[in-house]
Amino acid sequence: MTKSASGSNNDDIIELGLPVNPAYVSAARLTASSIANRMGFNIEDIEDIKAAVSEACTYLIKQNSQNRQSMFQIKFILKNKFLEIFISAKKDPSSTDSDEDGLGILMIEALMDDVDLTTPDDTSIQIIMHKKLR
Amino acid sequence: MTKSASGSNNDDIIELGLPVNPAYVSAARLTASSIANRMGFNIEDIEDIKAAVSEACTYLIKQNSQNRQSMFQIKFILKNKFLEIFISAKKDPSSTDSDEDGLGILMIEALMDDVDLTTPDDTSIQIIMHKKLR
Amino acid sequence: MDFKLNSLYDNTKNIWNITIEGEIDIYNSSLLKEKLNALIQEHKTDLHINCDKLEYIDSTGLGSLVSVLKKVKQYNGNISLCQLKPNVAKVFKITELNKVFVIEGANND
Amino acid sequence: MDFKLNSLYDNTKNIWNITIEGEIDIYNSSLLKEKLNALIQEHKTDLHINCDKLEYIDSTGLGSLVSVLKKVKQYNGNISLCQLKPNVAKVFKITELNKVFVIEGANND
Ligand SMILES: Nc1ncnc2c1ncn2[C@@H]1O[C@H](COP(=O)(O)OP(=O)(O)O)[C@@H](O)[C@H]1O
Ligand SMILES: Nc1ncnc2c1ncn2[C@@H]1O[C@H](COP(=O)(O)OP(=O)(O)O)[C@@H](O)[C@H]1O
Repeated sequence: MTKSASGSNNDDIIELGLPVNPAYVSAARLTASSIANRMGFNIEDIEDIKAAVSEACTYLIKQNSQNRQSMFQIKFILKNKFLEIFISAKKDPSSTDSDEDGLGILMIEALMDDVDLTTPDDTSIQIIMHKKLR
Repeated sequence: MTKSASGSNNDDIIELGLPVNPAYVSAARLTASSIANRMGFNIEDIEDIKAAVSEACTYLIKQNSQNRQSMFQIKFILKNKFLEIFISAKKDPSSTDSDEDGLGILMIEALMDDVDLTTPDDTSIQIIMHKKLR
Repeated sequence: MDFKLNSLYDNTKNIWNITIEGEIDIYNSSLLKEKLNALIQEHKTDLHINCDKLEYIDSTGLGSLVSVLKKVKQYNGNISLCQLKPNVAKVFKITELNKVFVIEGANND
Repeated sequence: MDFKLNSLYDNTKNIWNITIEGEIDIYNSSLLKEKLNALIQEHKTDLHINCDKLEYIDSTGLGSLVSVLKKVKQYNGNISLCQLKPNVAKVFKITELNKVFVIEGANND
């Protein structure tokens, strides 16, 4: 679906809430891939978006090992020329990055056009990423 | 993933919000299929759940033809022995079922173990469906 | 997640040989109807549809097929479908459309 | 959405021929490590991994492979991967792990 096919000038928004649990990362990945497909991204970009969403979820799971009851919030926003994705979850107050976690973030940076990791407050982390429609 | 693999006694809940737009029905279908897979359903049951979610979205789109800005809310709840799915959206006050819409509901009834169509109020419709884990 | 339709007119048998690949749902089922209607405008013959690579069809896709079948019946033609995947065969069965279309040979891969 | 690993020990060449199918992520990457470690306990040889049907691998899956490679290097062995799909080849490239593993032949289907 191209922007004009949606028949609207507003941004399309898709929201997904998932348990912070390794079992559901594949669901996040598949949903991301399906949305990117509909938004008209090419195959390589769809794979990039899929992998970036997966790595972001994995990163957040590692920062939140003590609390499997909490939820990811994933929000996909189709802007005029790019897809914006927000992924957030609670973090353990004590968590710190290990080397391996850095690999995931490095991959997201290579796969997406823009990535931002923020801690809105001491108890949560948000990853924001952009991918341009080409 | 079986219930015990989630490492918790609480129900796992997945929530998906999508624009009420035919372009996103495939995303709902794919997400449902991925979740059902993780919950340990067999291939035939996964296909049934996928088709039932798709038909429910399609039914709601047809009841909501005037308002493409509104959202579907889809909620998947893994209970002990079954998957419960809630799908709701706004409806047009004027909408009535056509014969063809009835086909979709008939299909959901054949595919799932239990289906309930409710109108919590005059402006929205909710479809609730169950599928037992075998 | 879209569908692809290939068609080849068989001169000697006077039939349309058609393959449909992918997924048909409310997003693209009207396109399916248009494409099939265009074929029967060109040659008023039977339609043989190979569904080997049809991964999914929903109630609106079935509606499109029924709509085309009505037109095909007008010239005493028929629509047959073969190589249906189990999930596709199932929707024809539960809607009893397996009694309306000619369904040949399953695909159990 | 899980993965399947098949392995066959080649007696004459003294190598493990392995195929991995499916998707590897944080849910199952520790299982990948366990399965490969079991193989090199049995025969301390090179691992040849065919990735023809590997649809996806994430950072934790790469971490598992690196962990196994460290053990393989201890006996002067190696791990080679062939027939990588474009998206899988890409994650090896962006992490520069294509310089650490032997990557042979692409899969551009
Ligand atoms: N944590 C979040 N989760 C989901 N959506 C968010 C989050 N933060 C911001 N957004 C959404 O992103 C959009 C832009 O956010 P914002 O950062 O305020 O934009 P800008 O910096 O462009 O003003 C808004 O529609 C908002 O709802
Ligand atoms: N419209 C809805 N959308 C999403 N979830 C819902 C909706 N209605 C009920 N639920 C959820 O379903 C669960 C059970 O709902 P309810 O109908 O109150 O259960 P019961 O009839 O078993 O008491 C609750 O967790 C509730 O959050």
